[in-house]
Amino acid sequence: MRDTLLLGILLLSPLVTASLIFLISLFFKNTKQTIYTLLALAGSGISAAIALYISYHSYFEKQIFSSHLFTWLNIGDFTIEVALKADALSSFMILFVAPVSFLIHIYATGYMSRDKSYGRFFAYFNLFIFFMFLLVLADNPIIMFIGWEGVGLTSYALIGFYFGDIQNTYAGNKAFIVNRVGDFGFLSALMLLFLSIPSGGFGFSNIFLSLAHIEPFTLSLIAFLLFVGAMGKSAQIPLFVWLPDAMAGPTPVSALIHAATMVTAGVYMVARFAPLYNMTPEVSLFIAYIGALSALFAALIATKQYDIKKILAYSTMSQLGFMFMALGVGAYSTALFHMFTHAFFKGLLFMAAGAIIVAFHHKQDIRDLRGIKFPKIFIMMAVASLTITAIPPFSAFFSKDAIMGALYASGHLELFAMAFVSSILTAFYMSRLMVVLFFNKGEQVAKESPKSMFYPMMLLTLLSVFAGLLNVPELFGGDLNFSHWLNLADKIYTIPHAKEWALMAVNTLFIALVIYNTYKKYAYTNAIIVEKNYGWVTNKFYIDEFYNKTVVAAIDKLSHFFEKTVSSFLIDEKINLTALAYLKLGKIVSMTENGNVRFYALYMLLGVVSGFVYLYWMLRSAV
Amino acid sequence: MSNEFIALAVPALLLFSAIFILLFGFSSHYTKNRGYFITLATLFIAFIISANGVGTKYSILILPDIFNSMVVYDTFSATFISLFLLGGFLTLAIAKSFVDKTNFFTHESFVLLLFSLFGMVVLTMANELLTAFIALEIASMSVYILVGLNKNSLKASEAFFKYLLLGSFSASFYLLGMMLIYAQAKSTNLDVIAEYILHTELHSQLLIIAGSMLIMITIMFKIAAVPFGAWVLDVYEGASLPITAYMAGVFKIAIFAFVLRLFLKDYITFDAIYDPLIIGGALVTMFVGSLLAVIQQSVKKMLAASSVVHSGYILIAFASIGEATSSAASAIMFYLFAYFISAIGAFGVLSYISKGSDKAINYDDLDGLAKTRPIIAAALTIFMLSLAGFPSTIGFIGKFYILTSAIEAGYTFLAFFGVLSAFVSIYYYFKVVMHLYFKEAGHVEVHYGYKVSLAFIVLSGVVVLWGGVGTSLLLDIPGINALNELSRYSIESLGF
Amino acid sequence: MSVLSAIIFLPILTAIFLFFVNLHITLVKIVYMISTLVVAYLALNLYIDFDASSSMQFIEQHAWISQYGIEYHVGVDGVSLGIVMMNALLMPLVAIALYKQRDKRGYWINLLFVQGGIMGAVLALDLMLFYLFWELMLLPIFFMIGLFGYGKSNFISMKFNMYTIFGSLMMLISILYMAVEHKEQFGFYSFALDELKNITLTTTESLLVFSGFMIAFGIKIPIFPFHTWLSDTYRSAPMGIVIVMSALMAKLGTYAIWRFLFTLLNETSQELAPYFIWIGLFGLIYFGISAITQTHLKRMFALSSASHLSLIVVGFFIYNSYGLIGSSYFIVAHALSSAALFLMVAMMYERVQTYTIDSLGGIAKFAPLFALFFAFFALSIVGVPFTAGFVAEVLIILGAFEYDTLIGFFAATSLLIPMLFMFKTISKVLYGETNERTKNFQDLRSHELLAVIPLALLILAMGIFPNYFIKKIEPTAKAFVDKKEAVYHE
Amino acid sequence: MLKAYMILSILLFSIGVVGLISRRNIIVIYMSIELLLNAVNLSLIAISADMADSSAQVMSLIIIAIAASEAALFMSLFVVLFRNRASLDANLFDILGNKHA
Amino acid sequence: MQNEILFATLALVAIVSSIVMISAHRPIDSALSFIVTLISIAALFALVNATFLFVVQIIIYAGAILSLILFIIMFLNIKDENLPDEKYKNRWLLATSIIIAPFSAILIDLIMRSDIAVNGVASEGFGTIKDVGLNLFSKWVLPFELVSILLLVALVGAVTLSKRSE
Repeated sequence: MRDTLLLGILLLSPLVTASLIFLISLFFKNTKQTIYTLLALAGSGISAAIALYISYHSYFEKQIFSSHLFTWLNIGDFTIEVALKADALSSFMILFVAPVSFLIHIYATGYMSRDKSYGRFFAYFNLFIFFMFLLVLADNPIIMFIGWEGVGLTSYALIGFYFGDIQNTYAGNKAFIVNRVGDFGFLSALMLLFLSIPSGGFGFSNIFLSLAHIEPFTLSLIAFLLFVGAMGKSAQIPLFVWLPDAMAGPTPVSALIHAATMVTAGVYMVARFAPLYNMTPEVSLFIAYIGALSALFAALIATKQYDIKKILAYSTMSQLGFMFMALGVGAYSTALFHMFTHAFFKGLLFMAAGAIIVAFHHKQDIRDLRGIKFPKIFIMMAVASLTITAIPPFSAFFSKDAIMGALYASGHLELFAMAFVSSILTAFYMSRLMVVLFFNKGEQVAKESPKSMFYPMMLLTLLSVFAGLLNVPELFGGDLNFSHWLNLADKIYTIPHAKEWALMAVNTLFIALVIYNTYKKYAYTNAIIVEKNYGWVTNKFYIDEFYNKTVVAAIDKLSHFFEKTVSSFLIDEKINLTALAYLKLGKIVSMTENGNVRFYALYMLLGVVSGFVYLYWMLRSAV
Repeated sequence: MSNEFIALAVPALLLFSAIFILLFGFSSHYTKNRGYFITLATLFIAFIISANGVGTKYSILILPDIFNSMVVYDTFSATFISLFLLGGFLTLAIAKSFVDKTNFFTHESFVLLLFSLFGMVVLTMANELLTAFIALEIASMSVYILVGLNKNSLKASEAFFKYLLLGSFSASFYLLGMMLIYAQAKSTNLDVIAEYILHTELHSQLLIIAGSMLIMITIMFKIAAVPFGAWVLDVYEGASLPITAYMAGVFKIAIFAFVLRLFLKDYITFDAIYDPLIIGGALVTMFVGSLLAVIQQSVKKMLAASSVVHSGYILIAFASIGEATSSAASAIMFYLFAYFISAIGAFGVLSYISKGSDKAINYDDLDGLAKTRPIIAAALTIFMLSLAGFPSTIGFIGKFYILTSAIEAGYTFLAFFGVLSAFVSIYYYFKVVMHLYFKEAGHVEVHYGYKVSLAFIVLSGVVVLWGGVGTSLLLDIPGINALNELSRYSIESLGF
Repeated sequence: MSVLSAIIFLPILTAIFLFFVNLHITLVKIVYMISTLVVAYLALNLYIDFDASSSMQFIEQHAWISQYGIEYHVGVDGVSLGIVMMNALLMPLVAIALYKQRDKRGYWINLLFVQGGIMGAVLALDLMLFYLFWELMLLPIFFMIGLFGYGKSNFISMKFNMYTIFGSLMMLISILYMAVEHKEQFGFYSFALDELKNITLTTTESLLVFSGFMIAFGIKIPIFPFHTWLSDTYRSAPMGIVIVMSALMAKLGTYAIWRFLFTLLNETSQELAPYFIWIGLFGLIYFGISAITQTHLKRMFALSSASHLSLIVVGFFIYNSYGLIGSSYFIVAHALSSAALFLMVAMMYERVQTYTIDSLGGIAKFAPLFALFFAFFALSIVGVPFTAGFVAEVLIILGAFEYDTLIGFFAATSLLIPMLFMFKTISKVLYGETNERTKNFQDLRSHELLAVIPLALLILAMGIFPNYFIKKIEPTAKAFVDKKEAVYHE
Repeated sequence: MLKAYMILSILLFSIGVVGLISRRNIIVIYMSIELLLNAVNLSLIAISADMADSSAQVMSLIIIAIAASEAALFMSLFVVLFRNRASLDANLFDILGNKHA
Repeated sequence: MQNEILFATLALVAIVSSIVMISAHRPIDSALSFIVTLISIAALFALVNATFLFVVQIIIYAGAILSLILFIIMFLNIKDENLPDEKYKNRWLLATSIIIAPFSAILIDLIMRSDIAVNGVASEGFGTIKDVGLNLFSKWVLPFELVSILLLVALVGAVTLSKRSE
């Protein structure tokens, strides 16, 4: 009962507040913003509090909260319960999802304060976290899929939030459609999975118990298709194209959805299905490669981007690639830990970017923002940047280093190499961003951000710095509390401490070198202005154009072909022609009706004669 | 009333009434209205009398000593006689406005109408070839003249000319055929011929087969089967509307009544020989008929062409008579009921709205009628649906029986082609509906008057609907089942 | 007179009454409302009284044309119940939403006729009775298109008419053939579903009979390649009829496949199922892709309907309980969504007088309620979670995967394809810059809200608590699957 | 003898048909029709003689009467047609055909 | 033998005159040759002892009907230029003859093959007016009565159609 209550409130408070905000904003046009603010914050705040409570109990008392709400579907063997379960993994997820959401909510009250659609924004926003919780807390994959689709949907709504410009809407469409391609894989996988399971319900625990019954090929197929879902949601190659465009939404949206929460759902899902992936090493390896490629590819593109949010978006994609690499080699906890830290620093980066954008009248191009003066933001952003580049002792140092270690230890050195290069590139583009923004001559001075924006950022800064301490590896005397808590089916890699130290050192050294060089190149120069802003990298390897030219154009062509050629010309016209031919034939036949009575008599005679010929023929054979 | 009395009373009544009007017509007391109502009353009384003979199963020879077994009165003839009388009555009742507004509807036309009905009555009862032929000639000649009544109209004269010429031409085939049969069977009595056929080898039947073939040609001509029905479009077009209705609705049925008797008594033995011919005829008739119907501009011509198609449907059932005798024969009867009432209704509406003008009623003339005269439009729609065989109308049930009997006889392909031509017929019948409802009226129509005509049109419409859905479940009025019973009794009274 | 007969004949009688009694238009609307509400009430009672543990019920049977064994025989089971409910629900809602737009008696009379016709066709258990209603419901549609349609409405109504009647006539031949076979094998005519299923046919015969039925149903649905009447008809037809066609009539085709073909020609249907599954899948993709480049809203949604209907066909033909329940559920779900969406389009047309997608835009700015509902219904058609369509699609896809993995994948494309055009449409209609046409777009009025809110709530309820609804279908599905097993074990 | 008569009758009948169809003059057409009836009569008389039964003669008598009534109609037809068109050319009477529709 | 020769002669006359009838250009020629046909047919009647019918044929056909035709031809005063210009008359005749040939041939073949002749022996007074009359009023009274009605119809019709409309 307590579980039901807790989980229920956790889940429903955003939904209820979202609905309330919706109704109010639709029917009472002149409502004060305060009411929306209160409702929105209440919704996410209550959730955040309960989430912390649950995580606390989960972490320290190893409690599992579970609740069965109602039966969603029951057809013969097919039973889907709407059941929620906060086991360690889910608790871990809500541990950062809920508070970060809450913080971004607070931030957004400031960021959006002058927007006319303030209410609508928070309605979507709360709806989003409802779906996110549903995704995370679901105890069976179908309900998880509902949450999964739901976040996609709300994300679509939020990306296209400024619908006055149709391009934003298209960006939303793109996001949802690409996501749905992933969902296609996800749902197919679920169906296959369901049909392969002997019986006994579709809860996760039962699924994992039944995996052994599934034949290997099907299992691999399922694993692969699940990952297709993850590709879509977590913006991995080849389904990443939506993420950069998704930056069309308001910045809090980018911070929450496209950095901290939704995009990590793919990682969460793969981790959730860890037992499955452990049985399909080839798919895992594939995941690792996709992750590596995405990380490298995104990092590469990020080096030549100028839009502040786009840089961060590619960076997100790149970091997600890191996570998938870890997942691919079986280091699930490591991946999740990176996700954890990533939520903080990437959230922070976006918020900072948002603060800059607001302060400088919606300028987003770093070439226009050279040398801005914005001290507080600078500090916070610097911390976040250092975190993302994995400079010790910031949190990401621990997480990313663990990934590198795992990659190295797994024996796939090519993966390690790619991760290493990505890591270097990360250092480059982040420092490039920072240097261009803050270490340049410029007169632009911003007015301070409102408090509602500032304090959440403060908090996140702290978290970025210290979150790493929660999963300190043995190397530094920690005991990997997190990993133990999550208790996932990790593959345990051990490498000699000496090697680990060496790796770390080399890594850090290279990063430091890159940062230094970048500073030299961009600080107080016009390198950013004169650098070549065309070519393959700047244009993101023409991937969008490629998709447009092939997939989109092909579908359009096909559509025309179907409608104009097949339906109209090949079928309909033929049918009409048949009718016309019939009429034509009627005209021809009616020429016999020429009105001349002698002809009529002649027809009769012809009839008579042919009848008699027939008769004679008949009788001849009879007699 | 004894059946023999009915059998004698009905034709006698018609005859006497005809002669009375003929004489009365020369008197100064005669007005058109009086003639009209006397005719109407005669028809009504005759109908009432003859309706008494319907419903039970019997078969008697009328005055066999005097008439030498040449006429027979049975449920079959009773049913058909009631049908024509009703048909004649309805045609005339609906044609009131037409009769009033035209000056060629003299007393002779009533006389001829009664004579033609007399001819049909005798034709239906005829059990002998020559009697049947004379009866047929009486009916035909009356109708020829009725077609040509409007002698100032070029169209009517031409129609008269064509009908008379081709009718006489076809009649001579009948006589030739009769002669051949007589030469072989030494009798013209249907029963005797049937006996003869039953007891001889095919070798001794050659001339009977050829003669039957020739008689069939006349019949094909009368029912306007292709290629003998080329006249039908022209004649229907040329005749004035009530007469067209009469021809399509009543006269044709009389022919079929005779054919059915002929078939069931004699032809059925030669089933194997004739079936392919009839099938071919049915196919060609349906096909050509529907081709002609789709391209017509004039509604009247369209209905004429479609009546050809309907003959084709009935031929389907004739083809099936050999294998599925009772169901096919009842199907024909039912179909005739259905076609009778629908055709009379359809032509009746046209005559109602034509107001006696000679002008061909084109589709365009129906435009917007639904706005000005919703009831008339609805009635015409119902008749069209019935002719098209749309469910919930009597026409559908009729078609249903025909198709079922065809399938039962093993001629599924024939049923299939029947359905195809029904499909085409949807086009031209619905075109009428389309013009009634969807087009705007070009001119404002005044009201047409004559509540009586309207009432009978509506009545026919109701009958059409009731014949399509009617059941004793709802009201205690004879519905489909009763009509079915009726046709079955009729067929059984012929000895099947 | 049972409740089923009342449901069938009340609308028809009301229509006849309205035809003959020349009431003022306001009164006509009131009578219409009363009639449809009574039907809705009766249907609701039916739903409540419906025994979820058995299949066919509320059977009413009387002799009709006794010589041929034709009966008035009606009954309802889980699958037909859904269509009955939709029919009963949508008719009053259509009136609520559109009553201001339509001031012609004929409009409402014809709608009542259609309602009765559809009810009859859904409930009939005798093939002749079914045929009667099947044809009868065509007539008002013909009139509606011709009388109140747009564009070349005369031509289009005729074409539609010819198209569908062609199918019906083919079906008629099949029905008659079966009846005659029944007579030959059992000695008497019968058109009852329960009787006709006992006859044995040779392979060729059953193939031909099957095709006769299938042409009729295929045209009505429509499945590829019988679809070319579709987009023009939808474009031309007045909205009341578009709603009826897409929400009810087309569903009737799929329903009839299940009810009649699967009962009468079970083995043949199973043998041919793979072909129709492929046709259905092809249609799903074909219509979906065709819709993408449409510029006319009604045409686009017509193709969208066709696409989903193909999926329903697939659901039926995969012959398992998931597929069946999914399809039945989809019938209802899609009826709700498409009816609602077309209602929205109708309201939109009233305001902007255009259906061209490209000439719209920015409606969401001034009409948030309209935008909300429009988007919601559009998304419910796409099948996003929490809407009824999602449940149905999941079930059909599941059934498809159970049938065959490859087919499962194709069926799962239903997640993708409708989206392609639906999102484009939403964007172009609701978002972007406002223009001359849309800048004075009035938001939903209260009576319009009254019409769409129940639909939205029902869609949500069916998406969130599907089990409650599906329980009513399950016994029917079970009986169906048992029958299939029986065939396999023979 | 009977067969000879019948063959002759068939020949006359055929000639009548040929005349009916080939000629445009309505009066000739009418005479052809009369020839048809006479051909039938000829056979009937022969049958009668062969059977030694006068029934067939009665029949032919009746046919002659029918021919007479047809004659009456044809006469009036000539009058009507000639009055309308001042011609007895069968080809002229085609306004009801599709040419004029 | 004598009968056969007579028959052959009469048949030849009938056929030739009827061919002349259908092919003569002017109706008056046709009518006259038709009289020849009718008379030869009447003679054929007489050949088989149908005396009454022979008389009837002569009186009614050759007498009444033909005079009627001639009367009409005169009455209408059809001049040569009013006659249809039958350019293709001969072609038509030829074509129709070819078309009808199978019909005649088949019928003749059937007649030849069938066993119709009974060769009954005629009793005394066969074919006389008494014989025919007795038969007419015993066996054929109904057709007889009907024919009277038919004649009445024709009469009414002829009057109706021929009188000038007022």
